[in-house]
Amino acid sequence: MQYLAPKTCAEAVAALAACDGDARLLAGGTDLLVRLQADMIEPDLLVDIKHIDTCQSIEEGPDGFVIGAAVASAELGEHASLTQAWPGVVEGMGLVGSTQVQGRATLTGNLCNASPAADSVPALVASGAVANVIGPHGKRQVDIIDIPTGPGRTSLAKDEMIESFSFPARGPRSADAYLRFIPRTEMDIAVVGVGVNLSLDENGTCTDARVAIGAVGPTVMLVPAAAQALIGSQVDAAALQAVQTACSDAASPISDKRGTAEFRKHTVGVIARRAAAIAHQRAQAAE
Amino acid sequence: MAHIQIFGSLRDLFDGQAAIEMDVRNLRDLLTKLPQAYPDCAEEIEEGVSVSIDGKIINDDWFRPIHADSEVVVLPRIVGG
Amino acid sequence: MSEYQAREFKVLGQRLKRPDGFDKVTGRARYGADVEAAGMLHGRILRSPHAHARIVSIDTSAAEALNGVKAVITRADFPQAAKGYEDIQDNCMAGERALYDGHAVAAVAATSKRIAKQALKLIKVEYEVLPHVTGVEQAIAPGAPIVQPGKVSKRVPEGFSDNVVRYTSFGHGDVEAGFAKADAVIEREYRTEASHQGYIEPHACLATLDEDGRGDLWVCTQGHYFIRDMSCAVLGLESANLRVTASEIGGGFGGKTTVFVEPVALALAKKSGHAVKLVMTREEVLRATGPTVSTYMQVKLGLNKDGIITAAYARLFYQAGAYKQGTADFGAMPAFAPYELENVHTEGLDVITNRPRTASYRAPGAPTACYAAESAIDEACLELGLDPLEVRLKNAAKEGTKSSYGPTYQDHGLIQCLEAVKDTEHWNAPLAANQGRGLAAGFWFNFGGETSVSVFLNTDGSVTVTEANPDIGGSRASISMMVAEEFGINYEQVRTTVTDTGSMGQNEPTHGSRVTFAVGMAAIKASREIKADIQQRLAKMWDVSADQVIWQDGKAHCTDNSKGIEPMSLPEIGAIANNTGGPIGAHHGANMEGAGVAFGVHICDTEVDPETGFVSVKRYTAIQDAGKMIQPDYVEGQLQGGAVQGIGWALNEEYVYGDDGRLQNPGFLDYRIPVASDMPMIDTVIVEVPNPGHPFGVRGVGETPIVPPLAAVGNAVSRATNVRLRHLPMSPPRVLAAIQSA
Amino acid sequence: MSSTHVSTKINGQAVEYVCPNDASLLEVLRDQLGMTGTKEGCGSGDCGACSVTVDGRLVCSCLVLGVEAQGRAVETIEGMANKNQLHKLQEKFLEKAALQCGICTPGVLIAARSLLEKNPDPTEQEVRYWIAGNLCRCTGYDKIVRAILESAKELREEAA
Repeated sequence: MQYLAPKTCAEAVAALAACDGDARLLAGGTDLLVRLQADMIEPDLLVDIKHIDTCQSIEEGPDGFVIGAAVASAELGEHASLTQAWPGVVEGMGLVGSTQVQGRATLTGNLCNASPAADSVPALVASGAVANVIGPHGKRQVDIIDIPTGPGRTSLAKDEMIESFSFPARGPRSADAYLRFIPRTEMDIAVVGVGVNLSLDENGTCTDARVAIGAVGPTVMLVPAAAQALIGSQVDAAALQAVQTACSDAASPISDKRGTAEFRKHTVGVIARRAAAIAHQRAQAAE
Repeated sequence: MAHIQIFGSLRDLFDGQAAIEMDVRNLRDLLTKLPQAYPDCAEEIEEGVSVSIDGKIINDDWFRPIHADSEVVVLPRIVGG
Repeated sequence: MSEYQAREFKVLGQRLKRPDGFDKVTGRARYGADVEAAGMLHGRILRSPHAHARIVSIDTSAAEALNGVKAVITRADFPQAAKGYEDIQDNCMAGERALYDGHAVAAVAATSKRIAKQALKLIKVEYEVLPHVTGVEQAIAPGAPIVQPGKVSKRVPEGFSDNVVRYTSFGHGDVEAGFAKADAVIEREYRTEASHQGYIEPHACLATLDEDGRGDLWVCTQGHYFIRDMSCAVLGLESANLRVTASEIGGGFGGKTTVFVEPVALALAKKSGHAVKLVMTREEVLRATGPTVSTYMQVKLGLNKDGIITAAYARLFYQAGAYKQGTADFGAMPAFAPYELENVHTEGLDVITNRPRTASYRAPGAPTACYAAESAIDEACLELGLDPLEVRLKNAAKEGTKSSYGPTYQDHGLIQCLEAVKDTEHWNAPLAANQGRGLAAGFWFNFGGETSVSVFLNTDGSVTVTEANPDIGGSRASISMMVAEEFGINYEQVRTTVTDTGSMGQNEPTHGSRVTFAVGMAAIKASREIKADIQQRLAKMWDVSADQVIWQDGKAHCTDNSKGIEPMSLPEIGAIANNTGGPIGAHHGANMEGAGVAFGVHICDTEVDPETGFVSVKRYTAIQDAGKMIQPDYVEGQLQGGAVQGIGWALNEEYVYGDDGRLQNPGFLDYRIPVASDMPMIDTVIVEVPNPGHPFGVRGVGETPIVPPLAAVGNAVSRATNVRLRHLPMSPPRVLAAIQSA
Repeated sequence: MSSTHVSTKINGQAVEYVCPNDASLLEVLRDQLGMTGTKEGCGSGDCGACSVTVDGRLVCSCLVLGVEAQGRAVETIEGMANKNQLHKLQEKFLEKAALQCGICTPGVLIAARSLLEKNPDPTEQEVRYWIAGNLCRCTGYDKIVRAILESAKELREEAA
């Protein structure tokens, strides 16, 4: 297995394109190394993107935040204004694995590992962020929801990579939240996960909302009915109840070692309602 | 004569008796004489047993005395974790 | 005859530092995987992907041809096992059939881990897949696939498949008459899933074995004599020719009392002519070492209005894995052991399935049986409106009680433990919404067994204790403390080390809560022999009789004051040892009988999220009779660790098998042991009722703490939800389903 | 090229090694450098026994490649004590009996030191969540958490 640590995305993409065999990108490596050691994959090339400057930074500008593909979760949590603007995105990523895993794991890896249960993805999808993708033919922006296409599969071409994520500018009275259900308090894969992102007007009426649910289908999905239940409401008990119902209705989970389908369908609604309430509370505080 | 207690279905191995009287001086004596008198229990004895003598679990100590008034209970071999 | 003599202790009861601690906090301590040898090879094992299959053929030629591969072995490389060790051998390396997912079928030794891994892929095994069964209830049903034909013992009742291989029963009185007298009869079924000991250190060893059958084995184990004897029996070796050294051990809890990889490493070493290191992966540990039983249990309990248990009955089906075991006995015996019962009857049935051979796990067999019994008692209390503590106190076994498994109890501390519950702040604290408080009692036998210890007085007066029981919970410290106590010297003057099988006589493993009790007692007795020897020597030197030399405050004194002899300290005595007869030391080897039983009572508060079934443990108190405490921190540590293992078993730990008979969760991600954020502090209350069978009153403490938690948590969850949970683990989907169906 | 020459710093010392590209840092530490204080419990980042810091960041060394240490600074349990002068946490773990078998101890200590460097005054809950990735099967965590809290307190007092 060849190991490369290029300094630019162009070099990285060129190396991917030039490889005839199985080429993989290494960001945090917390999924990749597990697979490598379990012999689930035997790559011919590993391209470490941690030496590429644009993949390493968190930029805050008038158009919003840009987060590099190799930024570790712990760095997100240590970034005060990012945490203030996107608490749900940060907490979603912050729930991936242990403190140790947090030191390495990235949004990119969590997204491209393409697990339906990935903790960062519902909040990313709810945020409306886009992925800045670089390939041999240049750059393109892809909606987060369009990156994973099924368990373990993405829409990225073999010679494409994510350089960074661009988040929309944050208006007033806007906030997000991520909640998941796991049987322990830590160290588990989400049995269900929900990201909620919403904005309020001066009167406290919800003007915009996105609700995304994870681990209840082959990919993370948006629940428009849940968003509709919030928009125009005061995010009162009735609206929250409607979010619960909409999310449970939208879920199409399977039964596996982590939970039964019935359990997931019920619990995703409960967790959605609670996540929406947290996002609402935060938005009220975010004047 | 020592009073040897036999438990539940172990009794099947001792002609259905709940207790037997046997002239034994110590554990070795007991483990030798039991299968002689009751051949059905030989398999159990060979698989290994613990014997409670006066409330103490004895695994192997052959020369542990058994008195006429001793309480003797034959048990499965005690192990631990 | 009581060994125990009440006295004032100077060293015992102090919170002293463990001698192995420095190495453990600096990373210097050497565990199973931490050593290597010159020219060492790396071993690796190929395992069956099938739950049950006939091994039609194994072609190892391509693996053998791979550069760097030095040996490939299959069962054909093993001799006929010694009588009684056939199952152990078959579990280490499958013969005609692979009996469970993960069963070893071949192994390689190669010059690197990578080559060994690659070589496994080149071994071609042709399997004929056979019908399998992994569930205990499926396995007992007539018509179930039979895992091991011809294993059924004589006394197994009719009506079951031949997977039910062993039957035992215990009890006295007439349970039917007892039920007839009851005001309430509770008849319930309980189920538990298999858990694993979950030690953090995977099994590891380093083996050499020459053509002439002489070898060395470095291994993480609870008992290197067992490992030696089993390896020899499986490989046709003589015990004296195999020296086994126990490494530091990274947890065992019963799971490291038998062989898994050791005979394989030895066989690879012999065939390759090189040292072979074999380290299990975590996946291998979960798939192929011994988890505990899963169970299906029926309980019937009669109580009168006063809370007296008029009759107790339990029938326990224990899933033993792919080989015959006796664990059901150790469920049937302790199930009702905490109570004085006029009428009691328990039955234990061992069931074999296509799962890994079960191994001991801390009080093996007792936690599940006590879960069933203590849950049924709680259900009866709720039905009759009785206080669960009062009911336990009313029925509690005392000194002189005829136990549910036969023997009459000597002195023990159950009543004191129950009384201590009343005095805890915990028992009297208010509960919040969605919270419930559970109480449960538990019991374990404890034992002693074969033990060898040597104690030496060094020329500088320090004392060396050499023993051969791997130290898991701080036994080196405890043994040093007992020897220091016996000599009347400081703890720092005594050093206890664990030696290899070539340097010390036979020892039972570190199991059965025996080490502090048995090794401690042997060390005390050896110390007493040394003191007697010193008395003789000083009597000669001082020209007095031996009984005029007495031992006091760490010095030998002459009672004949007219002689004006100054007392002599150990350094002074050590310095003249060679002048007075030579080196001073004593060996004590004995079968250490006289272990005292240990009772514990736990209190657990849980809060249940009614919308998700999530259970959090809010507060926990473990109370236990420890006999006399040697090092209180270590006693508390045993109670806390055991309690948290039990909580894990009760809430989320579970072997999950697919329809294909394969283990679905062989990793710490989905085999969910408690993490730090899951737990509250674990409060402890130690009751001290000295064990009459030990000079210092010591009782084993290690195993009992895992017995009460399953029921304590279960009772707490059921009281928090007003729904009775009768299937462990009480994972959120099970709890939520129970709440929703109520 | 399937192996790489790596120049790194381990516990303050310059170290060079050539490692297979697919070797984890854990494997390099243990098998190539003989630094066996860092333990392997799972190889998948689920137990924390192999915790080290890389450029001050707490990680599982089983989830880091040996080649990734190039130009970085790695800290392991072997570097925690200053010769025979134990770190406060090490002392406190001994004093409070916060270890039994000891296999998780190096990882827990490295994680705890990393916590106290970032947060000298953690709450019990912060300690428990920080070390949630360090499995311990012996202690039930009680004495570990107490030892960390008490170390933090004494370190604060000493710094004051």
